[in-house]
Amino acid sequence: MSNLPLLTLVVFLPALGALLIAFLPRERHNWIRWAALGTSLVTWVVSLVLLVNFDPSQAGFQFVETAEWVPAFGIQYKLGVDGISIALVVLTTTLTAISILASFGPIKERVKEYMISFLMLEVGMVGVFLALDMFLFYIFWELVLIPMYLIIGIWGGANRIYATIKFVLYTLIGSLLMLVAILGMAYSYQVATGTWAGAFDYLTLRGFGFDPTLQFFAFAGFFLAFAIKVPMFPFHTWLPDAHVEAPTAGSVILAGVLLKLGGYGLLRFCVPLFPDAAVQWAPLIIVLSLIGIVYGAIVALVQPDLKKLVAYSSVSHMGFVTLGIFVFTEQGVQGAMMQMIAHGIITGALFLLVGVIYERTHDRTIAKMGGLAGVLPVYSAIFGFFVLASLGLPGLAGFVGEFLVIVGAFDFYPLVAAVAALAMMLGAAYLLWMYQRVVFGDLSDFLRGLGHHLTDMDRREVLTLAPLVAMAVAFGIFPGLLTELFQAPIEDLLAQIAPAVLAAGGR
Amino acid sequence: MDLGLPPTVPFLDWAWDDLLFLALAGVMLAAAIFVVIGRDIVRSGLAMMLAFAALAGIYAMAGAVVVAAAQVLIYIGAISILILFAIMLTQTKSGPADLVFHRQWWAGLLAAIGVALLMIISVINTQWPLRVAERLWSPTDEVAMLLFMDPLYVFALQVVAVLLTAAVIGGVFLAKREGLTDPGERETATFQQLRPTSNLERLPRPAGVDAAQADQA
Amino acid sequence: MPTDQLLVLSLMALPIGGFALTALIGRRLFTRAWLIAVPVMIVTWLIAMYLVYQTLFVGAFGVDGLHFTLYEWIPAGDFVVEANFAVDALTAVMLIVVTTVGMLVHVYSIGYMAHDPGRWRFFAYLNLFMFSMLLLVLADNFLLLFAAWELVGLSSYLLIGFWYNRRSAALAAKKAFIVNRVGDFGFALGIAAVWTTVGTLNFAGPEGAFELLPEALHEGLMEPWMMTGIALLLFMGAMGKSAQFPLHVWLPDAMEGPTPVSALIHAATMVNAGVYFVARANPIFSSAPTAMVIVAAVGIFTAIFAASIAFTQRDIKRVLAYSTLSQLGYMFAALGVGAFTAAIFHLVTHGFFKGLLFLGSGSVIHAVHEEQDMNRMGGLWRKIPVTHWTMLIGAIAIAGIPPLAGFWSKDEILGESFKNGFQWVWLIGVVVAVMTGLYMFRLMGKTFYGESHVDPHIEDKIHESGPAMTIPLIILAVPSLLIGLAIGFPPENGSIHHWLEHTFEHARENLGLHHAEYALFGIDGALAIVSIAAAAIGVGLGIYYFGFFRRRENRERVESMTERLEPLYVGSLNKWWFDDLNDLIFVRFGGAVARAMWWFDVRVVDGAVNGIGGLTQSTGRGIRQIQTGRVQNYALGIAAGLLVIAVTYMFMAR
Amino acid sequence: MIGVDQNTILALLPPAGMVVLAFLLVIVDLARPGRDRLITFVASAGFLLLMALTVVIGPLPNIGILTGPVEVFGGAYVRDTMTATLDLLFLAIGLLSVLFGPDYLRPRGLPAAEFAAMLCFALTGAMLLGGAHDVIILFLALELMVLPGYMLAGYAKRDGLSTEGAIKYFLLGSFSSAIFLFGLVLTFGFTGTTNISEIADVLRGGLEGAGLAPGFVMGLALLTTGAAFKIAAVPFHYWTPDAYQGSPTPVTGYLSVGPKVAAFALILRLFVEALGPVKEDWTPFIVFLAAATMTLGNLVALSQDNIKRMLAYSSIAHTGYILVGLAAYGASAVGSPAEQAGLQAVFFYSIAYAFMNLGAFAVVAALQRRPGVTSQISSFSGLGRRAPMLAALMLLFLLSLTGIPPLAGFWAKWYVIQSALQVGGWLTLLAVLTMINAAIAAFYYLRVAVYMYMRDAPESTPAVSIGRATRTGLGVAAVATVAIGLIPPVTIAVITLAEQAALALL
Amino acid sequence: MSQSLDAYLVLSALLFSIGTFGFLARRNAIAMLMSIELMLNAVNLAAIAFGAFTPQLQNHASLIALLVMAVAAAEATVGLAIVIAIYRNRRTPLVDEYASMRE
Repeated sequence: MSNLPLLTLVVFLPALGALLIAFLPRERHNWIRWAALGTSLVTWVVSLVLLVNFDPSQAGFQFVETAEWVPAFGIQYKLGVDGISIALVVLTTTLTAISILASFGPIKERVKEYMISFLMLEVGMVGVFLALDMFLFYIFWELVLIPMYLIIGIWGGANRIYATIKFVLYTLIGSLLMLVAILGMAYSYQVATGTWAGAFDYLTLRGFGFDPTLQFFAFAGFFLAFAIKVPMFPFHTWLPDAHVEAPTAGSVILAGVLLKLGGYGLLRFCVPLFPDAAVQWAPLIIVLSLIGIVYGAIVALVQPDLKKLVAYSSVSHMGFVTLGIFVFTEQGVQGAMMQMIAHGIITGALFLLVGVIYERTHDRTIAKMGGLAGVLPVYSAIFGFFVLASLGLPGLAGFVGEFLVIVGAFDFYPLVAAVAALAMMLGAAYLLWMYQRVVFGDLSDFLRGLGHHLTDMDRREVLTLAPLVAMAVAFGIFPGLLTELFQAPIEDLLAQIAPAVLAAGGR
Repeated sequence: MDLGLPPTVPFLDWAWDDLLFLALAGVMLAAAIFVVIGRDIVRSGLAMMLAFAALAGIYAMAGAVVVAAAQVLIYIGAISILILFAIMLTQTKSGPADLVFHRQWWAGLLAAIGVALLMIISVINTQWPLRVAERLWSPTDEVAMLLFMDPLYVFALQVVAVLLTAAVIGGVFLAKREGLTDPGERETATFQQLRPTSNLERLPRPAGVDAAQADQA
Repeated sequence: MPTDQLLVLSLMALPIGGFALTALIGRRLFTRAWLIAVPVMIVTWLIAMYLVYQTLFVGAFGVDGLHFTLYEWIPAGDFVVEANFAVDALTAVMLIVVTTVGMLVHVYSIGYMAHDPGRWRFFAYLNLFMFSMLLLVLADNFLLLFAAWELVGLSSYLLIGFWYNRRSAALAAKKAFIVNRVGDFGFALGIAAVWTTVGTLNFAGPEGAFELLPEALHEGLMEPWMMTGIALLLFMGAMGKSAQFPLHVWLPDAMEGPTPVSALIHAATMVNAGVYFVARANPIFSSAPTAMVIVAAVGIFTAIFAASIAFTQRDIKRVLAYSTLSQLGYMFAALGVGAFTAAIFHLVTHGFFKGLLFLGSGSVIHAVHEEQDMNRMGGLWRKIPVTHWTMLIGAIAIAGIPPLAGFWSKDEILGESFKNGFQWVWLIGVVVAVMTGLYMFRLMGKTFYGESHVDPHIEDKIHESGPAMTIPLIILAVPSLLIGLAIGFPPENGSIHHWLEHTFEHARENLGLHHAEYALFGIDGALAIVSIAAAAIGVGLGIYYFGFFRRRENRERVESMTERLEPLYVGSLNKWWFDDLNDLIFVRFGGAVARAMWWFDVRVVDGAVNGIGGLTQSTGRGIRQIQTGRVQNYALGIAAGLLVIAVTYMFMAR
Repeated sequence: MIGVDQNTILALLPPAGMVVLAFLLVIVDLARPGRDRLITFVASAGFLLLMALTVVIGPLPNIGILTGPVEVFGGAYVRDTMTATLDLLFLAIGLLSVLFGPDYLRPRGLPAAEFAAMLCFALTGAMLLGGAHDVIILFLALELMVLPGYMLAGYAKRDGLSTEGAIKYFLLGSFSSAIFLFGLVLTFGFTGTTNISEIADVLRGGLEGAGLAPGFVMGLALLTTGAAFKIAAVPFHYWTPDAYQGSPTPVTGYLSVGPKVAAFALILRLFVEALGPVKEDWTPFIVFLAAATMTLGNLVALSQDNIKRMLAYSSIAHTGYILVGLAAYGASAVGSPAEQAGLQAVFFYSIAYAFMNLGAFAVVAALQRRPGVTSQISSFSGLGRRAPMLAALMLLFLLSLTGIPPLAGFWAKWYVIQSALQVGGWLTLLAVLTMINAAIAAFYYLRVAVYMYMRDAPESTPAVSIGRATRTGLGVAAVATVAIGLIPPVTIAVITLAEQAALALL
Repeated sequence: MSQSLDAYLVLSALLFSIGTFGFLARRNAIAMLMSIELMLNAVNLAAIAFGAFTPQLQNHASLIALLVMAVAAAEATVGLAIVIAIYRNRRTPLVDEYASMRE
């Protein structure tokens, strides 16, 4: 097994699939669909092989693959995986396969382009998680943008163009400034060492210790890119628009993986590369996270549109991720990681569920819904399940992350934890209120008007959600499955930034 | 050649050269000004020839007799004539001032005065490091030797040759009248469309507020 | 794995298995949807009883009880939470109440839910609840308990909202969950605080939080205020779950659920979880005297507050709900004054008689065709005698007339408050005892006695419920009658006191309560007389006003009294406007805030984003104008540029 | 005497070959009038041959008969790596432009021969500019480059817009030439020489202690203005949108890259090589021009509805980006690595930009093969369905122009930013401004993509068909755009080329 | 005065400015072209002036002037060709009326 370039495989298999699809006749929708699903499943299997062979006890990167790329700048093709990234990779491959399956029904036009876009999206996403070279990372980072731009822009809703351009521009501004930061960092390395070799190598840079001024600004550059992606208040406004307009599978990936790119970036790059700056910036970030947590939840309360509600809930939930990372405690970071995985599963599922109802009603207005429980029992049950998971019911995945973050934050400063914990109440409020309005009560006139079109979920739809249910339960009851993966890298990370925290007067 | 003139201009105590210089300069500037402000463009053309002639005289005074000759031959003999022909081809004689001058001529005047002031101030305040007090002469033979012996000018001459050829080939193509009507549709057909219309795609207002309206754009 | 541990696990595994199975195939069992859930519950009850026997009577697990770990639930570096369980005396006592009432309610539901098409869901939820409740009492660490805490909340949510197409039920369910979440907010923070302070979340053992926290306080590692803070945060959770003022608002609304649910969850088991938890956490609370006072105050205030509302409610279940609040208030008052055993004792007795009362009321409601308004009842005692007699037992028990169950526990609470120096608690408690008798007999009178106000159409159809419902009533009547004597006699020296002696050792040490002999002919006797008198006065007043035989005089007395006490009456009738206050603060004001924030988000935050975009575009459109299309303008621009550059050059040149 | 030795022949062969090719095209046209395909074939074959010749001659990194810089004609022309690199680039530009020509010209009844010949003459000028080592040659080459350019702009002579663009271009161009020339003469008077190396030597020597004479400073100002005009830097860019919009589309493509790169060659030879010693004096202006140019270009491009005009403004913006590299050179300390990095950025950007921008214009031209197709952006509506391949290529070029990795345009920005960061200080802000501009630019580039993929074409829109030459050219441009970014050996080759070219200047 | 470099340069500057003014103010394309010719002549004058007072430049200046003349001729050719072409299209030599393309 060890001879196979597993990481390269898992990154570029989807690209291979996309290439294959490019040669399939355009009107053969089913061939294309199955080819895409097959590709994503093979990728998924490869990612599982990776997971099985992964040794969680090591902190360092495994399966590292290195090849020279542009030696003049020390740019390499370098992939590697540690406990943090492998979980996200598997999440990505899983959600991609599910999303592709979920697109079988809704996507009826330009299936070929759609599937190619989706597979290329997977390439970018997996690549971001695996890249160990700053340059390579940046390439994958931008690669994610284009397919998503097309997916929202072509297969999206009525106001899709506005949403997709906003999404791209917003993300691009962040990432371009990140590019400046990457280059500044590399150059600073070059000046200090006199060589370009290793100037883009994550592993080399990580232990390098840049000078404080550079750290401060480079951190700002990276942070902006990631904060927009997460998204943190006040950079979040692209998210509701993008979610509302994106097709269902797009929303799933957007919420499930794309937002994680931001969290991952903060954890992988912002903190370890610039520990001093991270400590310096932490108070601001914590405050913004808290605002995001509370604000997202409060705004979610009054959303009239299901997708917008879930989108704002993402703002709230992802606030826990940034909060957890920047309190610099083991529990906080563990919680942030757990929260990312859980949010990926749960919010992904919620978007799938919204998609199911949208496909039947072509509407997502909460006010027009009501009484689904009687007509769509299976749907209502699964919906309820994920609503509960999302509000952090213990025993399901969403709880562990949130609670760990609260514990970590409490360790940092109790008041912070108190504000964050407000989300427990608010989350219950907006989710249950929404659930009550959609599922309980008498069947609304609008829904009654749909008559026999209002059918319960079919087998394919259940199949898309079943793995997510299983994961939500499994990670709720056995969070150790994940925390063990994260443990070593997180300890490593915290040990690395400990001097900076100490220097800043922390514990 | 001794005309028995006094060494300097009487009363003014100028060198005769200076007087000649002033005269030529005066003529040249006057002609040049007429070129740019004359209403009748044909006369402007003629004034230009005059200015060039005066300039040729100044060249000669500055010791560049070859250039002076070339000035007469090329500028007066070729370029000016060319321009006059072009005037004839395109011109409907003189017109009122607003046809001659752009409405913003005064701004142009200011700019020109500015340029003049700047240039004059800067050149006067400059100690040209290489200058000598005495005016030098450029003997024709030396110039000729230089032109045909110095590799630089040999090369330059070749480049100029190509340049002129290119100009001629292109000029002929452009100026050549073709009797045939254009087989293809002309882009002029779309003049109206070229005027900027304002159905620009602008960022609409927040989607939640007027999504439907924004989408119509 | 030892058998005992397997048995403990099966206590939880059986109900959750029953839940899963019923959820999956229950629908196909049609009217026999109970076929899985009820047997499962009976087996669970048997196992529980075996464990209770082993714990309390055999002492097989020693004084510390049985503790074991299943697996590491959340391993996150230093932060390790195990899935560990314990069966000790306190748990065993809880098991008695929980499984017995639970089992009986299951059986009762066979009859009660027989005609509801969603019965399979009902039984599935009931099993889910039993799982959660058992997990709650068996959990041996804070977080696992918290998980169970939330899961019972979930079951409660599902069961309250069981009739989902009723808007009021859906709203009540949501309200219950959210209000509980408010409590859990504090609870979660409390847990975080515990971990931050001592680095463990386990309850027991030498490395458990209950050892380490007081130790830390002793060794000066933490300030007293921190202990108080932790205690109060944890207490917030208890307030939510046990519906203490001001988080009491959800419980009356929760009566929207089917009546067996009210009996099981909202009277006998779940709402007691707060009491259980505070008792469980007695080492923490007893180390924080300030917190104790607050607990006592909240408890006793809730007791009188709820009782005052119970006077005027017309809905039979709501009266019982407020009564439950009031009794829970008693329990918290007991906890607050340090009478932990008394609190648990009252929890047990209350569990039985309140379960009985609720099931009885269900039977009544069933009989009058889902009518809950007591003004449309009356004179039912002949038509549904079993229900009547069992409920009467319950009413006397709750009123505190000896020798029924309620007397012993309530008397102990009042007595200990007095003796522990909380005379004010005692005083209010006595008043509440009067009120209890009064409102209970108001209920009995309006429901069973006097002339009938039942709708004539259904008058003839009223009949006693079937055996599935009456047998549980009869069974429950037995402990309501006797359990006080059985486990609480002699006073302060009954079996329950022996059982729990070790559990509350810590608390006694911390509070420094000396354990004086019970003085029947001393202060204790005097206090007992006072409480008997109070109960008697209450019952007497109830009979006086609402009578066994409803006569004109009764009504006139009531009317004249309400006229005299007009403000109090109106306040009580409107539940002291608490629901309106909540509506105002959370729904109206909160909604306005949320809408304002949304506006802010769309207009200001997003507006800034779009504004920057728009500004960029309009700047571009503005600059665009300089491209006039006229060469002279361009040339002028170039010349101007040249001038600017030249002048700048002049100034900048060396 | 003039020694016509082997070196002279070798050094001058590529531009001379270009002239020969131009004449050959005219002769072929005279012999066989109207054979457009033949002309295109001859021209492309000639370009390819000359490219091969250039590679053989060198001096390129590790290749070429020449191994180092060669000065001929008494130092008037130099063939160093910069010359060779630019020759190759100009030849590639010529090849692509010639390939893109016929599809547009033939339906409009315009001959290919004169187009190709003019192109050859213009490129001769450009190539001479790349190697000019004497300001006289520099000026003559400049004129040789721009004069055919004016005529190409007015090539569709019966088209009002084309001639209008041409006359604007011509008038303003001549105006700026005069300004530039005056600057040259003042420099000439100040330094007493026309040779670029000698000017540098004089300036280096004459700067000891003494300040600069006002006359020379005025000369610098005039030169800056003239050069800024030629590269279309703001505020001397006015001619660009009109000339680009009016010109026949393949010509626009050429104009947007050929003269621009050539003008940068001029700046490199004149400002870097000759005026390098006084770089502290002119650098602030370059910084300002860079900032103003990219910002204004992008802002105005935002609201354009005509794609040629939009791309014109976009090319202005790109000028700004290239200027950042120059600014980095200027602002860095003499002999520091940033100096080289800045110049390298200029070269790399020029190369990448040439391919992607030509490609984008080629797609526009291909669409306009059917006369009547306007250059409104709306004519791209539904292209994703109508011509998926063409749309995909357009998307590729647009993404590259945006600077999305791993395409060529990304590397170009990368280089520019990197060089600016190496200098630090104010240049860091310039780098940030560049990135912000890149984000603004994404908006209008993506707008085209919106039309292509997210809007439907009107019912009656005819099918798109493109000729073989265009197809070949598009293929070349696309392959170059991708390969420069993605395929390591190519990337490295281009980097090395840029590096060596930059070193040749220092 | 004729022995003074400054005098020639000032004269050149004046001529250049007059040309500039003409270019900026005139509407007629040919008049603008003539203005450019004036400017080029000013350049030539400056070159000759430098040649007359700088030994190193003495003869070079003349040659530069000659080359500039050639360039001017080529420019005039091209310019006039374009003018004629546009005149055919627009029937006016007034440049500021050619404003179909703007903004």
